[in-house]
Amino acid sequence: ARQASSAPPSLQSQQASGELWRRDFPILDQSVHGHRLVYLDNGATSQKPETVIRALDDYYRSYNSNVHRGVHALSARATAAYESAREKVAAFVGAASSREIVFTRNASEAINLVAQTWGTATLRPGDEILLSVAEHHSNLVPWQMVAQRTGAVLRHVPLTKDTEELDMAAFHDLLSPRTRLVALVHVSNMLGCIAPAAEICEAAHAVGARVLLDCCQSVPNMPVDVGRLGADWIVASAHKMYELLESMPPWMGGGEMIQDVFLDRSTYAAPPSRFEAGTPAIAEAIGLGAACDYLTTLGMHRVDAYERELGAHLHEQLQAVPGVRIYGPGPEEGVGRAALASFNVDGIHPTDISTILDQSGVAVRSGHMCTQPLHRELGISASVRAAPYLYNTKHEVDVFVEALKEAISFFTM
Amino acid sequence: ARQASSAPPSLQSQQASGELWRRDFPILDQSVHGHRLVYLDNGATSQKPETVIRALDDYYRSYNSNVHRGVHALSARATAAYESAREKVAAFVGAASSREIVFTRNASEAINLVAQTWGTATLRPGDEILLSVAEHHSNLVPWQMVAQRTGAVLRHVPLTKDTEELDMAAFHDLLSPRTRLVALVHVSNMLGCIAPAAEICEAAHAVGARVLLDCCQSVPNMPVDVGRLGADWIVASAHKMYELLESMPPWMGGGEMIQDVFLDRSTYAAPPSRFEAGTPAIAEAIGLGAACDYLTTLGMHRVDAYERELGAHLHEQLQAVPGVRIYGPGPEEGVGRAALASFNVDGIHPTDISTILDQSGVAVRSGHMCTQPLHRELGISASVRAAPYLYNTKHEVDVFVEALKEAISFFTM
Amino acid sequence: MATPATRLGVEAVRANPMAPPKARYKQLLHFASRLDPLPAEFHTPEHKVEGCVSQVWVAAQLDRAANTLSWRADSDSQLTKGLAALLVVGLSGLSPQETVQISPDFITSLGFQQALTPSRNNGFLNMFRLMQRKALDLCLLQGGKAGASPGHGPGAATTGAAAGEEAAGPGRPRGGGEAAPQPGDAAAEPSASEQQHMGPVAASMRRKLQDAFQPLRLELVDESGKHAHHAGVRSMGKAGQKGETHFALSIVSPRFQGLSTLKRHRLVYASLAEELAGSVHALQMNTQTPEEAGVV
Amino acid sequence: MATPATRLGVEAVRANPMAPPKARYKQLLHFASRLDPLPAEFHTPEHKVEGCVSQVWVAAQLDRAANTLSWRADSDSQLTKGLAALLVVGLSGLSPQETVQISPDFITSLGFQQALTPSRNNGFLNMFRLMQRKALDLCLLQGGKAGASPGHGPGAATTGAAAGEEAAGPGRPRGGGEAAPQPGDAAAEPSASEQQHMGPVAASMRRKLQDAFQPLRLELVDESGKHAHHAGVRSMGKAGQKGETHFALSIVSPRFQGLSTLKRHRLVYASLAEELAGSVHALQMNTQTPEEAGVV
Repeated sequence: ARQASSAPPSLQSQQASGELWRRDFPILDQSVHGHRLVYLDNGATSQKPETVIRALDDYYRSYNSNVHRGVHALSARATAAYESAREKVAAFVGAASSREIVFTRNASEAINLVAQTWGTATLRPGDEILLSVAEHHSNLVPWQMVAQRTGAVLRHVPLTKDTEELDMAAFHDLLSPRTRLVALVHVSNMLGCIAPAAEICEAAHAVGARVLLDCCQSVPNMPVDVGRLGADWIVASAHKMYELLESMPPWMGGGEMIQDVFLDRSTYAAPPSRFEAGTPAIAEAIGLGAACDYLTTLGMHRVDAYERELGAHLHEQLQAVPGVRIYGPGPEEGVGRAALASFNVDGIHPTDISTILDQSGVAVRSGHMCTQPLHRELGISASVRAAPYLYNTKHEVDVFVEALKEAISFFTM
Repeated sequence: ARQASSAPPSLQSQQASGELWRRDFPILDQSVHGHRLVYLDNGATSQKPETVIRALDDYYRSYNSNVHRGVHALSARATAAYESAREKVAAFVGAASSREIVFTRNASEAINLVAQTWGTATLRPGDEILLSVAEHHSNLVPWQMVAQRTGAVLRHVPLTKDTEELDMAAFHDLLSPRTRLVALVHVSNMLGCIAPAAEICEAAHAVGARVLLDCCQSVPNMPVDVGRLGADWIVASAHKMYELLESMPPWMGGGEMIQDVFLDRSTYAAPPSRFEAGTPAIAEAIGLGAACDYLTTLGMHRVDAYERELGAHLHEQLQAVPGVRIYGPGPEEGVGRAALASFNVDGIHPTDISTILDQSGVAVRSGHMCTQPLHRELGISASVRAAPYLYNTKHEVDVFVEALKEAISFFTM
Repeated sequence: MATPATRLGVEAVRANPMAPPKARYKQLLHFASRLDPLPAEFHTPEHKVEGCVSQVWVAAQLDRAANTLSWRADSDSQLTKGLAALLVVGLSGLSPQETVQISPDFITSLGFQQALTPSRNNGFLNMFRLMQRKALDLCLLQGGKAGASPGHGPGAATTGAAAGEEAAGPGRPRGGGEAAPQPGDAAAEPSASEQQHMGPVAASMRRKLQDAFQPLRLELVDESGKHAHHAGVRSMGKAGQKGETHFALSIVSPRFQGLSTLKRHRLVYASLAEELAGSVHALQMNTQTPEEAGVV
Repeated sequence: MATPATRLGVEAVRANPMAPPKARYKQLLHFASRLDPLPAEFHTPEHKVEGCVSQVWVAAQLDRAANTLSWRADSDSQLTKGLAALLVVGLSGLSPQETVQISPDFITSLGFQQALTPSRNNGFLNMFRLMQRKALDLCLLQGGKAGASPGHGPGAATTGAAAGEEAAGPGRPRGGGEAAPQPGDAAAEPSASEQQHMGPVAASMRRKLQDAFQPLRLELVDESGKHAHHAGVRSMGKAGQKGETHFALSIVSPRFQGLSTLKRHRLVYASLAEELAGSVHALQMNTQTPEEAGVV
């Protein structure tokens, strides 16, 4: 396993980390169908530590109020907490300023925001948008819509045949002066492969293209520094870069996003307000701030190191199960992989696997994981995904693998 | 005060309601600047009862999970709770089916959704959109944007000079076969006036126009029945009618809103999923469901009756303060008014008033309340708004009025 | 007529509601193993159940002599296949008319739902809905002179029914990988004439047409005003003060593919039987396939 | 030079941080009452502070002989007027050069922030920023031959300064209710040439230009590549391996209104003084007002 770059704890203490950290997550302490819950569906949603839950609870019990507009004490407290969350998020991803952070409803909305403002205003017929076959639907559909509207053309980077990572040779071949945007997933939510962000950004910028990175699976799991990545926008629940925001026209009208409203026209506020129409998700922003605090206290390098250790163990154990085929690169191949593992078992439908695993208290995801084109590319209609997070342990991985073996014999016996 | 239509409690017991109900709201039990908090900023955000706070807390502690896609126990529980919240909201507003309910981020997004899908697809140059001068920015800016894009023309219903309500004579004059949409506020967040919804819908439908009602200030405060209102869409944090949804093209791409995704094109799911791209605000939807339960248990007719009683008291006490000018119709004029009261005091800036009120623990709103055109219409730049809710009492109204008198002497002494 | 619940009694008893879910799943595997195979030629969009977590196909065969349907199904998921088997056993042997009259509530009586997640339950219901829609198609075609048989399905001879007619929606594109147009592919913009306010009868008609035809375009105009001189009509009980008596309908749906105008009208009449028996006494119709309407 | 904090010492001491907020508000009312009036002619967009909960106007007058600014302000809110009075007292008497060098941090030293809500604090900061911007304009114009004086403001004679020059941004539209174009009215689409990746120097330049001019369009192209043969340049310390030495700038801003090309260039040079003293050794400029660029 790769070691963390700053003062990595020993493997022993890393192993202890999960046991220690999981105590902060009250939801994990429950039984499902008579078995202790093993939650491995973190690619879909991860659990919230006690500090985040308390931050939300405290908000509603003590200072729930609309932000920005009020002059009374509660409103002042809510505004301060909301904007301090923006600061925390900025620091967490290494943004130059909290003004670079836009809170959106989710990553889908964030990509739509870029597509429908920058995309619609900038793209011309024949301009090319470079995506990959491994993109989440949220990073495909918005560009299909904008391509249809502007006449821009979509291109897709394929996977390498052997390691099932982004084919960087093909990427460089596809990149041309016609490319106006490169929009790629940083860590694939299905393959687990990690895109070489610096190489991508440098090459894209050299031909004058903008880069959007979908960092949904990287920001919570490894240290991500926007400045070092070099992307123009990163999306991860809600983060984008500021400079470009200035030049993007507004999208949704209403609420905080205006400067002056007349009956027939309006002037718009500066970012990030311009893109945050209506009353925002105040409690959630504050909770996100608390989550950043929590992860910062743990240390993202430690989280990353522990997850790599855990991911390697998962890969190794899973690979040893007869009939199992794991997608994406191995932990030692290329840039390596994230801790998650998507797989199939010969002759058994992934949904049947996850149903029986659930009976053993093991929560995994099955389906196309919002990557239908990638599944088509791999010649399958669905897969199972086990995605551990910082609060999972090697022991839980072993429980999962045992339950998987039982499930297989359930269907084949 | 108007009596509730079904088994109205006596005024005595109504008065007791506020005292009783407020115990359900933990946030109210606090001191601000050494005074017991009097929260009268409910037009901006109202407080959450214990049951709602517990529903959120319980979600994060017990079954936080992504909805729709998972097959494990936690996901099943979250999905059931999320969809049951949709049912509760449908029942609460009298929608024919839960499929008519779309959860959006806020009312601003809901109006933008209608404007950017139905509006963009339907409106032609010369078509008219009928708004009023009293609209919230969220019901002005989206239509300005869509008018600019489609060549449609905006018209605005003025106020009556005497009572400062919507001028219905002018409404009928402005309505014509060119009118394609009537988008009006049901209860004004500044004037408190109540629009005659049935009359508006009937007249609009007679000329073939659609009707959107902004019910943000009515749904939480009085019984609202979508069927009886007769509007095509109502917006109140997140509610719209289904039939039309079928014919609206999708808006944001990604997540749950698709049926099949290919690299170059996609087919879209049926509403409401079509309009809910990405991971939704699950906890919040569940909290909303709990809020519907809470209000249903209290009984919206009782809430309405109590608020009318409270509003009349507020109006009476406020009007008696020298130099105070209240905007909008009186409680006995026209259709009457909601409990809120926006006002100004001769020679003192509204923000200065609210700042000094805050020192007495009284939280009110000051500013333009996102209705700049309405303020311009009234010849003012800002106002103060006291907006009581079901947990406020007559005693609190008296505390507020006393604090206001003190604030006035603070500035004029 | 034996209700499906009774027919499924044997299975339902075995599906003891007190049994732990894992035992129920084992039963589903057992049902799946007993299911007659559905040849790969039937794995086409016309037989596919939408909205399932896995792929499911169902096909019907009509025994004209006995007027009974026999069903076959397949799925790439073993558990889903078990659920499909329950429906195949429960619904085979019923007439098309009996099949369409079954309330989806019977699914709950099977006692399997507690063991299923919302998405699987939803898939279960969708299977049943597709089976009912296929039965309805047959039902309506039977209602009139069925005319020239639209041809035998590829598997028609294999099940030994006397006069097999493959019943997966007459005239739909057969075989091949060609995807049928999906509802939602194109979204119809409401026309100016259709923008009028709808009465309760119109609303109900719209809902039924929507459900039955999943139309790409649906315009329903209440023209009762034009006929307001029918004073008698206005006072006719159900029509009430709304006087919803005359309608003009324009509808585009892939379900009309390969059907004559007469058959299309019959399908529409059948879906609106209740309203036509009630207040509505005139319905002018324009029925088109997406190709005819130029929307695909 | 006396720091503003010292200048405000008298007031700051009186604004005892231990006093309850209400007492502090009383002080603000007192300050407000002592503020010299700002005639209504100055209640125009050019003097207006944006982003305040109430309306605030500030105007400066330059005493050329002494090279000091004197400030006046007004607000429709008494408390805000009290805050404005603090700044007027604190900043009057300083030279434009001294004024622009003050860090906004000094506002905290006034000890009023605890008593203020975030929106009022923000307004407080915005007042200070507008005052600094006005000082900067004067500062930069002084730097060169100021040329023909752009005319005296309406209130220039009333304050008795020796050679009053109203300093609210030279050449901006005066008086009347005519609204100045706001930043954000039109959003510039980044041009293809500007889409290249920016180095740290370019990013810093962009940020400064953005802040100083609130441009409606801003294109900054690093043309250092074209000049790569300047081997000496490439190895020049600060320019480093990035070699950010040659730039082409195209900028549209309302702040150029009424200014000669020379003055516009001087404004730009002044805002980029640091970079021009460092690695950047060539800056080609195209400066336009929104009218000239045809974007209003």
